Amino acid sequence: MSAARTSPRSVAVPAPAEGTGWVGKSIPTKESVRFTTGHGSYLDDVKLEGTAHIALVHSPYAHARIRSIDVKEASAMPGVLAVYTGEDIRKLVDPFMQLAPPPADKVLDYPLAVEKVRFVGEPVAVVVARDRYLAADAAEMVQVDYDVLPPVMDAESAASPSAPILHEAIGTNRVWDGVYEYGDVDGAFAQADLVIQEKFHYHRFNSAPLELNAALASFDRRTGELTLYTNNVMPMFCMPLVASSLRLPSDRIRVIVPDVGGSFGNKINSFPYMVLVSVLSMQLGRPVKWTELRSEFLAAGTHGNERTFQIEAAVRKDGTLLGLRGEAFDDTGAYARYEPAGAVIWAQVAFSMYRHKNLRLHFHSVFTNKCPVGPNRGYSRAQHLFLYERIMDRIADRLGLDRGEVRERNFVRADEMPYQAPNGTVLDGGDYARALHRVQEMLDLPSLRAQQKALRARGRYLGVGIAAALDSAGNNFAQVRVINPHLPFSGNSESARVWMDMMGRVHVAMGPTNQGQGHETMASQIVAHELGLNPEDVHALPGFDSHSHPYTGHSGAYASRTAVMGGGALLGAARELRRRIQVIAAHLLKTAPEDILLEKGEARSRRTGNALPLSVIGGVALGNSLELPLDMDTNLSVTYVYRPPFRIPSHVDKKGNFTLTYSYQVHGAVVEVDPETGKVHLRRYVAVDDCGNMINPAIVEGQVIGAAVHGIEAALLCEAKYGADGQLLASSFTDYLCATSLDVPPVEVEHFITPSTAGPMGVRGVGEGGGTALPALAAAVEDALSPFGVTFQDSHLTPERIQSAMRGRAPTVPSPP
Amino acid sequence: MYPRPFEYRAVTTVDEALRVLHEVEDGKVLAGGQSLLPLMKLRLASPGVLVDISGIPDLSYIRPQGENAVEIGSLTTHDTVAHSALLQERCPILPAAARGIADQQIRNRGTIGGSSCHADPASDLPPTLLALDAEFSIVGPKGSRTVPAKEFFVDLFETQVQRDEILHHIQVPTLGPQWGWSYTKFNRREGDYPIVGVAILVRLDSHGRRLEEVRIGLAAVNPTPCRARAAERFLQGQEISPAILKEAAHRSTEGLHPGSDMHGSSQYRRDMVQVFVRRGLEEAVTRARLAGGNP
Amino acid sequence: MKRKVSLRVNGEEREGWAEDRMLLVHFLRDELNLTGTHIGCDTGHCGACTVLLDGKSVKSCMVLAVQAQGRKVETIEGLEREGKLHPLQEAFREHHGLQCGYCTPGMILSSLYLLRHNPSPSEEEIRRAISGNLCRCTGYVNIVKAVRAASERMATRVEAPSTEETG
Amino acid sequence: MEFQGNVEFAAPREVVWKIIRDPTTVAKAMPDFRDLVVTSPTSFTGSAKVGVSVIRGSFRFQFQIEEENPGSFLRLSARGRGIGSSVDIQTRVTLADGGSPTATRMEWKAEAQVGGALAGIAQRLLDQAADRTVRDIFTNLSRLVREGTAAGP
Repeated sequence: MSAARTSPRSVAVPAPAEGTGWVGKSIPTKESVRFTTGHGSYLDDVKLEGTAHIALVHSPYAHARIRSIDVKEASAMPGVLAVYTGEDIRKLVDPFMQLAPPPADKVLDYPLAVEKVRFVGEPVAVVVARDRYLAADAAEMVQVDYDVLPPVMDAESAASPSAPILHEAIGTNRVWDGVYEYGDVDGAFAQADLVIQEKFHYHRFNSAPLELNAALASFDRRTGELTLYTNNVMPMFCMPLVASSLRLPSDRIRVIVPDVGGSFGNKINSFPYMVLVSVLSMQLGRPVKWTELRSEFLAAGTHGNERTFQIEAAVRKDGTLLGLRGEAFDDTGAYARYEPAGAVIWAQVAFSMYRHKNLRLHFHSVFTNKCPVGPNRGYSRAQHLFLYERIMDRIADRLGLDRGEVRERNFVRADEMPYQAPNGTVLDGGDYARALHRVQEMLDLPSLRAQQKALRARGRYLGVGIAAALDSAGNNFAQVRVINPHLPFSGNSESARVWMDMMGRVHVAMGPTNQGQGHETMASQIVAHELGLNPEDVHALPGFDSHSHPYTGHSGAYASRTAVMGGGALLGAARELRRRIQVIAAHLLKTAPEDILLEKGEARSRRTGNALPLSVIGGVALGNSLELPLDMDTNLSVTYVYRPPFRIPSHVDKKGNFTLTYSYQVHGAVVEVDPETGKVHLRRYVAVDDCGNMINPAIVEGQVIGAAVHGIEAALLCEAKYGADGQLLASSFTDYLCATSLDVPPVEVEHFITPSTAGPMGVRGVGEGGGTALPALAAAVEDALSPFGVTFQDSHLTPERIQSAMRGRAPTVPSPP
Repeated sequence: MYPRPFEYRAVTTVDEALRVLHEVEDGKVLAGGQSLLPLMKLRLASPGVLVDISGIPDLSYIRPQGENAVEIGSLTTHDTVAHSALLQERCPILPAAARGIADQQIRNRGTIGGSSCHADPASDLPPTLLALDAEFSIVGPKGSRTVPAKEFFVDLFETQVQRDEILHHIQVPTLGPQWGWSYTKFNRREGDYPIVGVAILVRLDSHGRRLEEVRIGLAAVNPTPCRARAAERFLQGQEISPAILKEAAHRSTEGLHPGSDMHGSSQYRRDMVQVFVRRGLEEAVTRARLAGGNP
Repeated sequence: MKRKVSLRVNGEEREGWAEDRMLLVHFLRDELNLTGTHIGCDTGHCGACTVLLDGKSVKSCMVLAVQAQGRKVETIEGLEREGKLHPLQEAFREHHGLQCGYCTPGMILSSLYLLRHNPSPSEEEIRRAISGNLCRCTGYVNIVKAVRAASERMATRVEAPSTEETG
Repeated sequence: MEFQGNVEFAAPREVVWKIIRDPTTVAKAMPDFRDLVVTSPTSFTGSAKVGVSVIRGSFRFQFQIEEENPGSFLRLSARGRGIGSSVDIQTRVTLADGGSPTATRMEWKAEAQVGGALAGIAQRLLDQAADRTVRDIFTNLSRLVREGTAAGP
């Protein structure tokens, strides 16, 4: 299927079924009214009478045995309601279910450390007090005595049999370990003109949403119901974990997610804290609130997976990549909160955007004495894509070819779409080479090269780096069975409910939470589009509430899935409601349902022009129903579940459709590197993005820019760096350097629109392409410093790393004195 | 985070401040609070009594002292210093350094006196005041005294200002047309504490060829803000040349013991001192030549 | 021990009780229930808690509640007048200058401080003025656009005089 | 972080030994030391305010004499906890004959490890603050030995 060609920025929307087309319009978001006036309701804004607050006591050690915990003094402090240690909590809850196959499924993971601490910042005890200040005062007085153990600080050493063991119960630091093999890898290497060996490291960082994790639990002893407010963005996916740990049936737990101040995947790891406040509320009989501190988030929230690759690439001398083989070590931190999912999710992009057929990767997922990992603007994929982009650069450099040409030679071509990769994943459309060309045009590459040359003669070093990436969305949960065939989940689904009340007003609610992607706006646009309304006239329920919102076991806002999965559900529900309205209207207007057009809040007969406002339809159906035949369906509330046609991948050959859609992006960076200081000045940053049809292009653009900036800052500023002794060095915003308005240039974005051949409405997910910036910037810095012949293996480039790589090197083209 | 309990005492006159400081045992002066309050929130500092002097009206001013000096009240905010026309005319290095401090909100509250007394080795103003040979007027129970900058900064977070004293004002000189200056703050992210900070003042001969006087103040490379005395001595009286500036840069690391953190090792900081002393000297010389009509 | 703190918030006399150590941001949020002012860090870096104190932008997590005694505070809740959004609020909305909205109140107050002192700032000046406010979603591009648009709108339409403006 | 130094006293080794082996000497050398409790012949506890200038926190310390050779060698560990942090110091003190028959040369080495909030939040200042703190303690210790020896055995 060929790609639709549309000029950038012009938006092709699917033709509206009826009425005015709201899908595809950059309308201001509905949410922005409350957010600009200070009336957003984030978790800490939720106040319940009599709420107690908690403060956590954290481990200052990376690895230690807890010898004793003395809570006497803390318990006696004013305002303190209770102090619990990990041992106390262990008696009240069950350990969290583990996703790993044996033996790592025997890991005992509780809300507070039990017996041992395994990373700096791990909570070991909790104080519950009347207010936050008093809780903090008492937490300081909890005395914990430790026997310090040697920490294991990198995955490769942790995987070695002689390493100290974190979880003695399983006797190994391996979470999972296995080989993915596709094609004839050794055959590819036998044909190679050149074999490139490299080691790459993808560092730890997170996207640090501005609102911190938080949870508020209120247990009603009268009804036995727990109301759990959380800003976890896949609360119902967490529900089985939370309910089983609390030993509560799920019908006794109501989950409410108010406005969420950003997540970027970082907020799905908060379930231990959700369980903690819940059990405390159940014990104390009053609401209990936790609001995380920034230092807690940085140390014990979540980090993206840190990965080391030892890799070989088989290459033909024309730049064709024939195959890759090697090992990947994933440093997953101290507990496997969703791991080893990271050991398989990368396989959604196993071959990236490239046509080569042969890959063998031995994947090691390993415990270390660091913060547990989780998604960060995508889960496990940016790491793998980084590898590909750096390999493409290496191929070009080693063969003396242009880095862009090498990519083009290896890209899957537009006329091959939809393209099935050797592991069974299907790329659902796009023109990768054209996006690359467009980025080169936007950057005006020839003039950049001339400028580069002129500047070099003056001892200044300009460089350009271009990288490409896939942004997959709507994953198939069955992929986890590749690593653990017995896990009881598979597929993917999302639910939406659209309903009309007796005044003819239309409401919508869906499963995914809203953390800034404008879900209420997008839902209103789709529903308005289908029902011939103005989005202003569609009431989208804010946030998520398990009492009022529909959901499935996959519900949540993660994996770029809302536009694709939520969009599919919204579309299905809105269309079914439209059909029901048409049937009723047709009866009242004495015409056929197909003759009824919904437009401007009316149901109108195309034939006669007679019309009824929706309020009449709602009024009759719900309040005056004897006007309608008894066998006519007057239910104007439609819940629809959207399910993509997935199959269960085989755990034998590890092949299958791992995900539904693939957006793609090409990013270009222009940098100037100060060779004396190693500081990188980012001069320009451009991105071409293709996520298929866009429901609200301004929202898409915001996602693309925001993601790019997270990638830029990850490459240049943000690193969750640990010292050799296991201490987290970047433990506050003083050292964890989120980009300010002065650190990033205005990112320039253009959109291609190739409607997806897989997703509903031709849309693909978007928002996780930011990882593209890491290889783009590494490439740009190398390009700038190419006269010095320095290369970088790390995804994070500090001035000092660059400066020390430069030390003692002179440019090959000497600059004039 | 949440500070430990303390007693808050707001005072409205210098005398009242001194009286309260004298009375209480564990008192600490609160000026703008932009360094102290974060430390207290993190519970890395927990004074028993906070004596808030920010309400004293007559400590916030910038005024000429004759032709040759400017007096700056200790409660003058960084924002006021950054926008002072008088300082811009007479002592432009100081507004330049102040403009780079943190961000607008912090500059709106942080004060020159607070920053000086906090004596964070990585602050921007202390090395600048050192290079200016500023004078610090301190008032205490025994009256007032004036301390030259080179004696003011005693050790890590420690100055001549004793527990029962307050810094009243700072006097900086008017820089004549022979003077050139530069303030360079090198960091990974704008507004942060520098990896190294370099304040430079040079005075040229009337031809703009020879360095009559050089003063180099450094931040973030020693337990206190400090001067690169060896480089200064070396440059005095020298004819300006790239080789001389480079040699001076080399000598500017003499006696430095920078600490290491994740943004820069001790060695890296030493390297950066050399880079920015050289560049800062070039910039200052260019400025002096322009100002002196010898471009 | 708590003391009574009286202050003028968004033109209205308010009072509440605060321990000496209570931060202004907690006083606004917990005592006065003005939850539009947010908290995002421990160290004064994020700017989510920015308010205007006697007309000056400050981070309310680095001011004590007792220090606001008798003073004027402007928070995001005070910008809307008679049901009409302030030009900055309108511009942030129309130019998609926000996503999750968490930084937005602080960002708007820093921008308001800027525009009161510099009614037609350049892009560079806007970026400097908001550098003490982290936004984790937008990459700042649309925020800068919004502030510029608001400045243009305010130039043609005189801002309703603020009851709190101190110049 | 490692620190070391040496100092010579005009007193014989057994006199110096007796002073440095005494928990009260260690207590006096620590800043603002309080609540000394000798828990066994080789261990004692107490709290001290560690830090520089206004940046200072109260730590509860457990001291343990890990190894000793009377008159010549002492290995003392101090494990401190406070302000969400840990400070662990291993100290080795060696006494040798000094330049004269009645003089003693003391060499010390200290290895400090800081964990938790302090290690992260204050890392920019940690090297210098630790250096200053450890040196202050040994300066105090030397002064105490001098005072003790001056007072006579």
